Amino acid sequence: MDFPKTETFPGAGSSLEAINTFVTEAAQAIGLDEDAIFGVQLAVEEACDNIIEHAYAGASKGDIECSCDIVTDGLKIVLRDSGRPFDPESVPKPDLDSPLEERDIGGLGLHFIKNLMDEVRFEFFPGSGNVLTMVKRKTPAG
Amino acid sequence: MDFPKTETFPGAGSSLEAINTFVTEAAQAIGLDEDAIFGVQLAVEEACDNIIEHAYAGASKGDIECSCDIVTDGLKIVLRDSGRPFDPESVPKPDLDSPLEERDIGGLGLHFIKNLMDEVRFEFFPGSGNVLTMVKRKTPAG
Amino acid sequence: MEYTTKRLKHCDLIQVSGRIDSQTSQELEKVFEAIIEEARFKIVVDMSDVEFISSAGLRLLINAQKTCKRLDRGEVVLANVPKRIYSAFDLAGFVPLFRIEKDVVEAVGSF
Amino acid sequence: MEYTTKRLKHCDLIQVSGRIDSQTSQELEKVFEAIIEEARFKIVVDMSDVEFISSAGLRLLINAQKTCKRLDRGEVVLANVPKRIYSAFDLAGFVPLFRIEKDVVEAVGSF
Ligand SMILES: Nc1ncnc2c1ncn2[C@@H]1O[C@H](COP(=O)(O)OP(=O)(O)O)[C@@H](O)[C@H]1O
Ligand SMILES: Nc1ncnc2c1ncn2[C@@H]1O[C@H](COP(=O)(O)OP(=O)(O)O)[C@@H](O)[C@H]1O
Repeated sequence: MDFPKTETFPGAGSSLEAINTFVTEAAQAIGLDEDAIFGVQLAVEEACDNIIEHAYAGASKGDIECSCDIVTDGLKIVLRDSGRPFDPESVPKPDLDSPLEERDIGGLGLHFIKNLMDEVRFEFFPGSGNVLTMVKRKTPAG
Repeated sequence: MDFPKTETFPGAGSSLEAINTFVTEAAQAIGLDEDAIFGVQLAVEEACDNIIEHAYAGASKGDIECSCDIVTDGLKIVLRDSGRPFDPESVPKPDLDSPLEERDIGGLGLHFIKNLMDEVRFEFFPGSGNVLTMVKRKTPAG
Repeated sequence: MEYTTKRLKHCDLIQVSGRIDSQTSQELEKVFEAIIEEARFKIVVDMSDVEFISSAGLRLLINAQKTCKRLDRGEVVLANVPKRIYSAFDLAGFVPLFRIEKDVVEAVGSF
Repeated sequence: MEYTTKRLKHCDLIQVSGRIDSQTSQELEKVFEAIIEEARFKIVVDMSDVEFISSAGLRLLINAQKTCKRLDRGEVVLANVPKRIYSAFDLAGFVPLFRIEKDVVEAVGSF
């Protein structure tokens, strides 16, 4: 497999499985272990869910461009969308331990992304859109 | 495998599995199908249970001699014991259909033997003992 | 013969494997007795790994069924009965005397 | 995602396979709703064949749990949770909110 590889998907729920397959193949080609691949799958899924649900919500929908590249010891994934700007700092931390009745289940997506990936960077470029860059490093052997 | 083959087992419950294995191997060597083999296993088991429980009951226990031989289209099994004589004609037919509370569960052993084998013959020879001869024929192909 | 038992909320599960013959049915009888002595009469028997059953084993099961069904207090239900074992039940005329369920979940879930 | 449901005496069993994501969780939500609408609040979810779950799927399960546990009328119990799926529950802080049973028999037998 040659890197970088890039593919563009419609920003819709029906693209989720295809995006998942695309990043999984890249992660396998680079040699991430099964746990790391699962982390990548879940983080990318959450990121795409957010793009579809929030960045494109209400507005005319756009695409999701996904690029995978090799970086030192790992896989870099870049997701681009042309939706509304997003500042992750504005999102409160999720509620991870109140009792069931009071449990507020918003904010899990960002929590997953930050916990599952080794580096996460959100950027917004007026005119082009949001760029989410995530890196997953190989688990050190042994 | 050379036929006839004969083996003698102590007339005790602990011999049941070994007798089962012995007749199963003979039935397989002769080429009986799985259903027929199961019938042989169950019939021989019931016959041995009866020898142990009834023919040898109370009296000083003896052996069970088991012979397997090829006959036209099938397997002949002969079981010999030195216990008390047994006349199967004296045994009433089993109760196969009264309601649970009234169900009498005696007589199933003979019923199984007669139904599972194609020929069954009980003989008693004073001085030597009981001889039970059973034949299981191959199910016609097709 | 080997077995495991499991106490569930509405029933007890016995998983039996191997041969249920005139030897081993005595041991299995004790397993049923231990459950019944605690006034628990809803018993699921998982037969999936039973390789052989003779009339002695059938007799044990029918006796357990008689005890459990008395006064409508329960029942022995069989699950995963292998074809061969079923044919022995059939030959004995026992099929109408037991509820036979496809799998343990159905059987346990029926109590 | 695919699923089957089974009405048992004391609970309902949902067996789910495949992906529980933002797409399919809507379909699965309807399955829970149909059971809950019949005033049945004891639900076992067999997760053995679930390959993937995202926060959307977790959200659906926690909502069903809230509904079922209200007034102490029932509970969603999970069975056969694969390691990966468990780690998503864990990351979400959901492990203490569900009873997780080893297998479906234990889960069904607990109601
Ligand atoms: N890509 C995005 N574009 C715009 N808003 C977003 C984006 N991602 C997340 N958000 C905002 O951040 C909040 C938290 O997101 P997230 O952690 O994924 O949880 P959830 O989407 O389940 O609420 C969302 O409710 C939304 O308001
Ligand atoms: N080999 C035998 N020797 C002596 N008596 C026997 C023998 N086999 C059977 N019987 C008698 O025939 C009866 C019916 O036998 P069987 O059909 O095997 O049922 P069960 O042994 O369960 O009562 C027995 O109760 C016993 O009295």
